[in-house]
Amino acid sequence: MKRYTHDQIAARVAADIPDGAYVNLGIGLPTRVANHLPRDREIVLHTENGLLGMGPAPPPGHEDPDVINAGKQPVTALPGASYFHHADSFAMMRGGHLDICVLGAFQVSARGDLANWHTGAPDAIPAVGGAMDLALGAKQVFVMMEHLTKDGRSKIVAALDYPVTALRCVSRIYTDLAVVDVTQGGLVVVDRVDGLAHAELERLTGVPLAAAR
Amino acid sequence: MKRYTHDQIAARVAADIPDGAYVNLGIGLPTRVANHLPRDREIVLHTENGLLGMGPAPPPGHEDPDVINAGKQPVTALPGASYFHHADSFAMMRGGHLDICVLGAFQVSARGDLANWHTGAPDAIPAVGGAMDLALGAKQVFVMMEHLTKDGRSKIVAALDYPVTALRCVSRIYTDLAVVDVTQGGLVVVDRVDGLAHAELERLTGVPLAAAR
Amino acid sequence: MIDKTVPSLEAAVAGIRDGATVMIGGFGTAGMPVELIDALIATGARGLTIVNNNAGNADAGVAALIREKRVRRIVCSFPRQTDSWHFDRAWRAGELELELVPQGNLAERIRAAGAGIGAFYTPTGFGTRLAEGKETRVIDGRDYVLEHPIRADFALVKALRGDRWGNLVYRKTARNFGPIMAMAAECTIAQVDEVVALGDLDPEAIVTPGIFVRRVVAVPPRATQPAGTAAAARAT
Amino acid sequence: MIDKTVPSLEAAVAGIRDGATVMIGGFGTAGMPVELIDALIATGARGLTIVNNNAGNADAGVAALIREKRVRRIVCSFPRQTDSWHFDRAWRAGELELELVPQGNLAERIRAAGAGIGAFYTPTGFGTRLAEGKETRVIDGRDYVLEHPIRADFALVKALRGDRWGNLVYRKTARNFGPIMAMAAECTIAQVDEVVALGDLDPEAIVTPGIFVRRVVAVPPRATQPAGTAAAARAT
Repeated sequence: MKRYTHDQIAARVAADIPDGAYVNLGIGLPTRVANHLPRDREIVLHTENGLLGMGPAPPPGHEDPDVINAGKQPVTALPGASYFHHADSFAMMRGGHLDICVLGAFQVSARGDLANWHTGAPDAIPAVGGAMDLALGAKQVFVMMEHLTKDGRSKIVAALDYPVTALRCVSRIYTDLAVVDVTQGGLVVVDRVDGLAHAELERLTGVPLAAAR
Repeated sequence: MKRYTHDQIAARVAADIPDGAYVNLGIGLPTRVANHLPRDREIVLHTENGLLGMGPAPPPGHEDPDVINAGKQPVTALPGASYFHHADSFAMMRGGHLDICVLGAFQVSARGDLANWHTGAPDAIPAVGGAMDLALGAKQVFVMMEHLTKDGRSKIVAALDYPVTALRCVSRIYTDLAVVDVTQGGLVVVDRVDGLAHAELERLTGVPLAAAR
Repeated sequence: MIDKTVPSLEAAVAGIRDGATVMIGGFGTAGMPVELIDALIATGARGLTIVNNNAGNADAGVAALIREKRVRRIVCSFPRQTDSWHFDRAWRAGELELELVPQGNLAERIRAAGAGIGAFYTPTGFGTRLAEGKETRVIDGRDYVLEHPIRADFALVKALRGDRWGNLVYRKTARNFGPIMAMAAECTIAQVDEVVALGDLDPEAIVTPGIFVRRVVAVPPRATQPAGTAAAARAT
Repeated sequence: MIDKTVPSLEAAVAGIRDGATVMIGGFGTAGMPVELIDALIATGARGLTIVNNNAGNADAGVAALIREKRVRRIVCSFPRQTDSWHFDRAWRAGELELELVPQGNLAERIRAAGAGIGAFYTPTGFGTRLAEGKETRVIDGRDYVLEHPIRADFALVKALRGDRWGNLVYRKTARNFGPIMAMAAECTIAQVDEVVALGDLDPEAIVTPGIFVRRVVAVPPRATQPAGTAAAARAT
């Protein structure tokens, strides 16, 4: 079997974002989705530090320290962009106005619980940022992650081992092995890499997976 | 004795407003205070429909239907004015950012309860507007009213007969007969019209009044 | 491509059905989207719940909606005005329900809906008949009333300028309820004096970001102001 | 006459005493009022509670305040960053307390303080360790956590321009926490790139009305950007 690369996962997520969608791309892997957005669609990116209509990184030497994204990287503002303060920005999110939020994760449970903010290590300095708000603040939450940990355990689990970010919030999971929907009736495999049988995917994942019809 | 005229009451209120104060003048009698603000003080007027830095009425023929006060009368905006939406405007009020609010009243109780929004008549069409927010939304609430009803009953009462606007909110009462402070220890007369003895004022008012020292 | 502009008032109000909850911007007539309301009347939709600060002035706008008996229920802070005769008649005739809300609570409840807040404690109204039956709580020695969000199916707002993304700027005190109502409705419809090119609105001065707006229709201002503005304002 | 401008950074931060709660604007270094923080350090005030989104970047601003051991407690959403070494050290040494708040709850709690809201129900954080021990409620079938306002004695914010009434406009995403912190503090102190004449700011575009601001001090931007902006941002 041939695993999806990070860029392939990002491209797959991007392909699922419709024209006109309002989207927040989380820090890390999800940021990469911006590079794959179809050129024939107009997709409006939100960054929780107060910008709607975020554009790509500026050319070197043209960075503006007051135009940054949630990861504190320099970005640009497109024509049509608007600036607002943090309470308004999170009102936008918490109020359910975003169509899609794309997040990284440590684990996702079979019922869509998300863990992505804290490793649970007792000596770790905790930091949550907008993770909990983002997880609740969109009509659909897409998670992008490796299917398995480095030592081969599934990141899709029956119940979370890591501290919870938000409960029952994930709509769809994109991994290097498969695309899996979280439904009322359980997890449903939408897609898997070539050469990986459904039964093998289910064995690797360790929780029941239905096949999409 | 010579009762204070409405303009004299308004002038007395105006004299008590310090330089630099943020003030909301309620509909009706309080509006008149604007005509008496000392010229050597800069006082910033707030109108709850979204303008801070309200100026006087425009000259005839220069009315702008989009620049109105809470009474829906045409006003102007001074240099330094700002516009904002209703949630921000009432945040300004409820959050305690105004220094003084001047309101009319049907009755004020000895402990500072205010009735000014509803006559209590069962067939009256009710309307509250910003009355309840204004009564709570300033560091000091000044009430302007006639001391007595047309049939000679005191509008300063032991307990309200009219529906409550807000409890324990009034700081000072300005009437055609006196200026009365609402204190923790009860009502204290700050000032009264010439020729009206304290005992007579107390008799007319019908609730205990202390004399200011 | 995103293009929220629609070619007509009729297209702007399409889909507003009987029984819908409709927020309508404006404080008196300032910011009232009169032409959108006329288009709503033309749809024939009945049994509406209207959320507005007032309950109509004179004969146009919200007043016309009441006159045409389209309103089942009105949520507002200040229905009684010198020129609220259509509301007064309908209310006395028992034709509509009234939920009276202190103006600041009205604004904050609308914002709460837009901001995803489940409920909030406000000091306004405590101890009054408008808080009867509502949950109360003492927080840090102060009395509060629990208030819940007000959501709507549609919001009709009037703005000065808009673009194809739905970004809006307002004009002076006509801003009033527009920005918060735009946040609180499933489908927000804005009439604007002028549609401008994307990028023409200053991103620092946009009051309503386009994410809150579904449809934008240009309604150039008439040479003479609509009834019930300066002249009516003086009378009320 | 109202004149909120003060002649020096020293005058701007006068009165901030040991043990004060101080909100500091900024998201990372964008909007961080570095010069006001330096002036606060110079006052010698200790035992401060700091409310900021982060807990300092590199060696300037909030990081310097921590390095100088002025902070007893920090309320923030995202302390851990690649360049938060002063916080990391102080936290591991047990020198300061941390109250970790999800970013949207942080913003809304600050706004609630400014808006006179006693408490509010938010969905964010429900079921997580950051809501442990907090009151919860089901409203319309959804789970919420009760959160309370965050108030401060002082707020230090950075804006682009201000006038003698204290009106402020910000610059791009440096706006972030400034407007809500300005509402939530007893005494809000703004450093601005430029003080302009009253009336020069567009009344439609003023973000923070002067009522929320007590002092304004002009701090012209340096020719080179302060440390920890573009370059540091790329690194974090």
